[in-house]
Amino acid sequence: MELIHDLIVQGAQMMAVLALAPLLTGFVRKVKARLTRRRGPPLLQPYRDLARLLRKEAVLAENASWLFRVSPYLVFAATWVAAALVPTFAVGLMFSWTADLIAIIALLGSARFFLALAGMDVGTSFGGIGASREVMIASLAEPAMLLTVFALALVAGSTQLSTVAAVLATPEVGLRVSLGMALIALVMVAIAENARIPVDNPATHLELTMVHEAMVLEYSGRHLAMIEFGASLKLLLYLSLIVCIFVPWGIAAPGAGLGALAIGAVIWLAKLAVGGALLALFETSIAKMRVFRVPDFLGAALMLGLLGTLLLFVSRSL
Amino acid sequence: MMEPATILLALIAVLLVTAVAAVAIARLPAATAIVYGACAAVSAVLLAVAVAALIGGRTGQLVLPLGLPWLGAHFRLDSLSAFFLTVVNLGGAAASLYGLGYGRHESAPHRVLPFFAAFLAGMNLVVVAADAFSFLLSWEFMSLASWAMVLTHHRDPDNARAALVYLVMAGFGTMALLLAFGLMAGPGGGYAFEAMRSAAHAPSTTVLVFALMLLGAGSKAGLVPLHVWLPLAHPAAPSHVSALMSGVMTKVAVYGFLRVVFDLMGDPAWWAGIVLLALGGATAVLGILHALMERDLKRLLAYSTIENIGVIFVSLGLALAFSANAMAWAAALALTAALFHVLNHALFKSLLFFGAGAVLTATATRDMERLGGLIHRMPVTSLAFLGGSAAISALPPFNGFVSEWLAFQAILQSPQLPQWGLKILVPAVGGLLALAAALAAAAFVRAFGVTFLGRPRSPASGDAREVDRFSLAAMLALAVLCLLVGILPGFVIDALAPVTRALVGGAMPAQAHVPWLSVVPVAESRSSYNGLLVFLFIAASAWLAAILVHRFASHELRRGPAWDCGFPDPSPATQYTAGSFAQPIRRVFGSVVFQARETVAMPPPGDTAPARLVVEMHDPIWERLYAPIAAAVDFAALRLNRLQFLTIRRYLVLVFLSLVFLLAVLALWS
Amino acid sequence: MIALPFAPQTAVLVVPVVAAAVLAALPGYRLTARINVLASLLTLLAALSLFVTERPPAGSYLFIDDLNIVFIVLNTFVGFTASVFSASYIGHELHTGRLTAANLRFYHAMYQIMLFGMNLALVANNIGLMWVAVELATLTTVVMVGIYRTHEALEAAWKYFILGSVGIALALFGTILVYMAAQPEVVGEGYDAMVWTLLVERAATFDPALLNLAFVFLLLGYGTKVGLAPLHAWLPDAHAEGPTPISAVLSGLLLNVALYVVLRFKILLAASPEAIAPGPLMVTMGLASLIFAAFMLYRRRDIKRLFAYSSIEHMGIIVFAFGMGGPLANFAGLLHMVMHSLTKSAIFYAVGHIAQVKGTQAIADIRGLTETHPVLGWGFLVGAVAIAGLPPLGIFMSEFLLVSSTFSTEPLLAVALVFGLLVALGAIFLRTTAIAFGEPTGSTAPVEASYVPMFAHLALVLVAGLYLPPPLVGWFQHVAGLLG
Amino acid sequence: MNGSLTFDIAHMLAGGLVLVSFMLLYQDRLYALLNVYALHALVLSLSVAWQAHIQGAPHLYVTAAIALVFKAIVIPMALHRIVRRLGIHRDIEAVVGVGRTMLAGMGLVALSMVVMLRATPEADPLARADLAFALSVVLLGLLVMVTRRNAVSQVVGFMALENGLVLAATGARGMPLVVEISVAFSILIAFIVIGIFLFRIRERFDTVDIGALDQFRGERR
Repeated sequence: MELIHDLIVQGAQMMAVLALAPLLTGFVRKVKARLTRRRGPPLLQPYRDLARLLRKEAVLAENASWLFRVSPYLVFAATWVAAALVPTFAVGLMFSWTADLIAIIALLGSARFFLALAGMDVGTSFGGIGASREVMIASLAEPAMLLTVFALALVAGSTQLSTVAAVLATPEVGLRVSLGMALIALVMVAIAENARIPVDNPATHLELTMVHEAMVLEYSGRHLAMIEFGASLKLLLYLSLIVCIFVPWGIAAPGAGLGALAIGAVIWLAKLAVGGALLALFETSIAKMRVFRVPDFLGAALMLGLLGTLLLFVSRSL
Repeated sequence: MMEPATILLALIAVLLVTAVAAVAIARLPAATAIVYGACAAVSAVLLAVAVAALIGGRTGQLVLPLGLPWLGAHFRLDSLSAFFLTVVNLGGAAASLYGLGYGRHESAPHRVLPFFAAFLAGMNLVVVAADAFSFLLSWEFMSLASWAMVLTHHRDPDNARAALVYLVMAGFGTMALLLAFGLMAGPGGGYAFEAMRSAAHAPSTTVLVFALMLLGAGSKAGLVPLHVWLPLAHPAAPSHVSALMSGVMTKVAVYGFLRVVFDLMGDPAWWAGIVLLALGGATAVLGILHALMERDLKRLLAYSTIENIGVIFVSLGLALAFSANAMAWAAALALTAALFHVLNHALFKSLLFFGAGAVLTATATRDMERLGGLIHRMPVTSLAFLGGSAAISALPPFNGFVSEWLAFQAILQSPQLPQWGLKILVPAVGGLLALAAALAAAAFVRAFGVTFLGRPRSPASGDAREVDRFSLAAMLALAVLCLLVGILPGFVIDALAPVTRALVGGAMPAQAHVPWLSVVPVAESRSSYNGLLVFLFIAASAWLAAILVHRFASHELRRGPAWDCGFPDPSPATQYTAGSFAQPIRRVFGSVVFQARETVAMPPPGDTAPARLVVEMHDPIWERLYAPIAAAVDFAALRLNRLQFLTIRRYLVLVFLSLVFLLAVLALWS
Repeated sequence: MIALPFAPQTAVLVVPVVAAAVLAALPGYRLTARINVLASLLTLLAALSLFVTERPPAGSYLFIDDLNIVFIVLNTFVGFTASVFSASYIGHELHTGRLTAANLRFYHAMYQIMLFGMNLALVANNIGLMWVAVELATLTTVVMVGIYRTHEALEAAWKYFILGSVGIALALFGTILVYMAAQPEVVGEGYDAMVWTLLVERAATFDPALLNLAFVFLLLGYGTKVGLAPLHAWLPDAHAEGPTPISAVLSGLLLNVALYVVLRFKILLAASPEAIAPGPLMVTMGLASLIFAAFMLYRRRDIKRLFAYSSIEHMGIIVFAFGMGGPLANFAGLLHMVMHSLTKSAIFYAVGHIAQVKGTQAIADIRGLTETHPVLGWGFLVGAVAIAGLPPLGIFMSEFLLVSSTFSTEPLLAVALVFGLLVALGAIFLRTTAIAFGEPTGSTAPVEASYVPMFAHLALVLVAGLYLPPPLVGWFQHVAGLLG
Repeated sequence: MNGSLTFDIAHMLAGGLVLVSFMLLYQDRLYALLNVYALHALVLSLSVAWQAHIQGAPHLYVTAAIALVFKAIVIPMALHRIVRRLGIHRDIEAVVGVGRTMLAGMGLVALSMVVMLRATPEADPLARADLAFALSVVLLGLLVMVTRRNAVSQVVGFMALENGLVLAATGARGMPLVVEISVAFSILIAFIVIGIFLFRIRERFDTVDIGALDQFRGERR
């Protein structure tokens, strides 16, 4: 009985992230549009886009290989598994111990690895430019992320997200400079990883500035749908991650009843909405950077992460 | 039941006999098959014996009346040597299998076959040797055998230079080890490891031995700044030998370091950990940055070996730091991470060199700028190479990730260290490790992407053919092992427990009984990882998504010209190249590390010549350290050489002055 | 113990003298070459019989003890293999017209006289006789070096002659000083005061200051023969310009004989408690020779001169080892000396073959030897590996013992030693890999001379690197004890 | 004859040899040098003869005779001929000026005194003095060899050195083989002189042919 209950909750979360990811993307777009005084596409537009893409035939470049066709599914699967392992409305889910925070980052790394390879598969200049810039950005974003993880893990004494969330929810943690730095670093990394302004612009097809879009330029039809879906999932993942760590209140405890779970879910939705709105606000108020400013941006995140870790020793002995 | 040590030595002797026999039969057409077949069989049996000894906890000793006359040649099998025997023979068996096919393309098999068997024997001997003389003899024998194979294609002057640098550095390393052993043996000449282990070493001795081991084992392993020979020598050898040198021989160096520093030398001070951490971090980052700048596929792999050695040494440094502070459980975790990475690197680096060898066979070039599109022509090779690339980039669910993850877990235990220096350094080194891992992923996206994907950049690449069955079998076997070790890491960790128990007096918790075959280094609430489930989840969800999409949405497919934003260009030259792929990273990191500068050489107005982008890079270590040494030797040789051209009178002056000098000494001496 | 109808220590002297006389009288190089080999073989057998026969009591002229047996056997063995090598080598020289039949007659006679001189120096119990014998050996080699009568050969011989003469003079002065230190109160006047066995018994009561002075002169005088820097100048040219069998004998034997004499006097000095320790002097000169020669190796263009400098280097190591003293270092020194003799002569055999097939001694003109002459090329390479002190060959063992034992007592000296060894290793391989590998040049004609001596030596060196028979080890240890 | 007089005469003769060695250093003309060398050999032969007398060792008279006939007469004359026949420059080319050479010679004599006097405090005073002078002569001979560029004067230096050896050998009471040694050395010197003549070594010691004076030596390709 217990097992079935756990399985259901775990399954519910996996389905929830799947179902909500396009909605979040649509929501952010909508808010952005409103902030720039446009009406914007409807909230459900991403679902329609996905459905349309899925129905269309896929057009492959002549020399695309099997890797090009497999990558979208792998990227999607890796992102989905990662997203399913981040606590959303409840902690201590059945499979939450499958991977800790470091493994989740690495899973996203796997997704990016295959996406970058897919970008190079057809052998066009744009695919190459996208892939090469993507790995450059990742080479800075990943260490920044890991240093942030160090800071958190040192506070919580764990890299297990459920534990981290539980510890950070307790009042003993209090406000700390380190955590603030970690938050800023994590947000910066999240922006870079999700190809948001000012690092990249998901809406652009202005060739010379694009990174992510350049990589997936050759994709179409169902393949493109999987990639877009994966991107939405990733955004949801990062937002959930940030709110789960830094705003851990209201998450259902392990083995909680249906009521607590429902409350957790509502609170999660609310947090996502706030987070999405903040993201949109940030994006509308800032201009895109040149590509070679990005290392500075991420270098700052890296420094913040390291500083956050080191300050921990100063602020309170561990 | 025979003593395992006896069996091992008998098998090693068979390898040596094979080497001698290979000299005799090297010119026969069947020699390749016979020698590699024999090597593969012997390595496989050795592997089985080693694994059995490791798991069964069997140890053994043997003293042969060879070597130093009053001491004899001591050989000992314990858990540490059993583990490294496993690594050596896993690599050896795979390389022999690969050689069965690859060796057929060798233009000068007589320059490889005898040394190949000898090389295998040498590496095995190092790991079981239990006295200083046998150890160094095997160590240098191993170097020499590989040196000879670096010279297989000796007509290329680059290879000759590589071999020279290699041999000098190997000699340097051996001398450092010799000094270290001399120090531990003391004036009485206690060269047996047992005597060294039981002797009480003064702290100053320990410090010196540690420093000398860093020089000796570090130079063989490729620790910065002693790494310069490695990217020259490893790629010069035939590819299966490169695989052994990179994948296995560097591990034998790690073995030497472990054996002395963790086993024989006594307890080092905690700051030894700092040295290792700093060197390891620098090695990892510098190695992979070099790899990113490299356009020679095999040299790229060699530089990546340096990175991995850095990763291993970071973990070793942590183990040392924890062990010096009596934190046996944390030391065990760090040491497990190091040893796990040793195994992993042996697997995937061998695999990648095999892949590079296959590419070399098929296209006759190692220059990535002349490759491309091989995924169509060599599907199996590219699949295996892809697996290796993913593994070395530390991507879950492959094996590389597990050891990196364990290393990070060990790093997270660092706040419990009492020393402030370590507390602050360890997270910073963790950042370097993360940077190295991310750059490694970039490097292998580049390596795989440029070599196998895209369109062929040269006719040779376009006409490539898939390689033979033996090579493919070796590559696939290793790729499967990479995946298997990645999804079932618990068994490996448990197998390593006796090793860590022997070296740092603790072990990670047993993993075999953890539900779902997870890995739990300390406690489940702190961290855990389950490669099996990650693999199953990804496989299941990808498969599910694909099935659903194909079943319920479209499964139609149309081939058309590439879109490329509306500007498709049929010329493969418009693709991104290895050089252009590395350009962003070169700008970000290379400008600092390599003083990389890009200049555009514009033709004067009216000239129709194309403008050229010139990239200028400097190898800081070669230019600041080795070039001055070489110049100093050259200068001294030049100056002293005048003494060859003196007149007889001047020679007599030398005699006269020596005489007067000695007489003056006598006059002043009381 | 076996009773032989002749006294072996006399036989090792008589056989060469008789052979020299016979060879000087006989024409025809084939026959003389064979007689030369036969005589050398007989001498070797006589030397080997020293092991099994009863040892006679020390006479006032000749004696046999544990120390010189090692040298005599080594000497006669290399003398024998060199004669075998020479027999096939010289034929080719005659063929190419570098030597005439008359030259050869002279050559073979001189060869035996040279062996006689060296054997005499080794079995002599009288320091005066020792001096005479070393000078005899030197003068015969001077003549042999100049045998090609080319400008360069004559010049090398002349240089050897002049520097050697000064060495002779210094050594004689040292010998006189030893006599002065010994007589008259202590040992008595006349011949007794020159008998080494008597001297060493009573050395404790000698005048220490005179002994010191004597040792300085002896070290410089005989050190010239050993080739220690800065007294080495004759050595490279003499090796390079003479016939290759003579280069092998020079490096493999003559240097050892001179070293043997130095060791005899070292023992004498060590027996006098108040005299200066000879160790530091020898260590300094050994180290200087090692490092100097190591650097000199870099700019060599002539293959024989390259290995001549390598001989200086190794003599430096050996003198260093004996200077360090102690059971391990002395053992290492003895082993190194034997291994160096075997290896270096093997290398010179190889070099002789190379120079003959390629028609040049210039390193730059010899490339890709393992391609054109695989057996010769790899054999040569094995020799280079051995001489560079790499395992599994014999020199590795002695260097292992020397470096490790030195480091535990005198770390800085060991570091200097290691530095020299590394510099030399780099130079040796810089040159030998250029010879053995690369785009092949020159003739591919097969080697006509016999490989047997070369590979016999290399096989011995290989076996010794892995396994030293216990009796030999016991012997060496005993001798190492004698050396203090 | 009382002991002190024998000692004084031996002492005087040995000291005279040192003095003549200084005269060798002082010469800058070849013929004069050869003449002084003849004097050197003459003093040696007197000294050896005196030693033969006081030691009662008749075989030493042979050595004295050799010194007188061979070294004081034959060799100098032969060298005279060579200088004439080969047309060698009559000036001696010195590396260091005469003054500084003399100073260095004084230093060497002082050095040999210090070394030798420290050496034999209890030994026979005659032997001690002889040895000290012999060492000086040896060193001064070497000094001539290394400070003179001219081959003939270098040979003279070598011969002076050898005279020092003979002085030492005869000074050592009862030393065996002295005669043999002096014969052997005479032969050696003869070889050198013949070598100079045969190889036509005119100026420098190290070039064995007229035409090869400036040729690149040793390392040729």
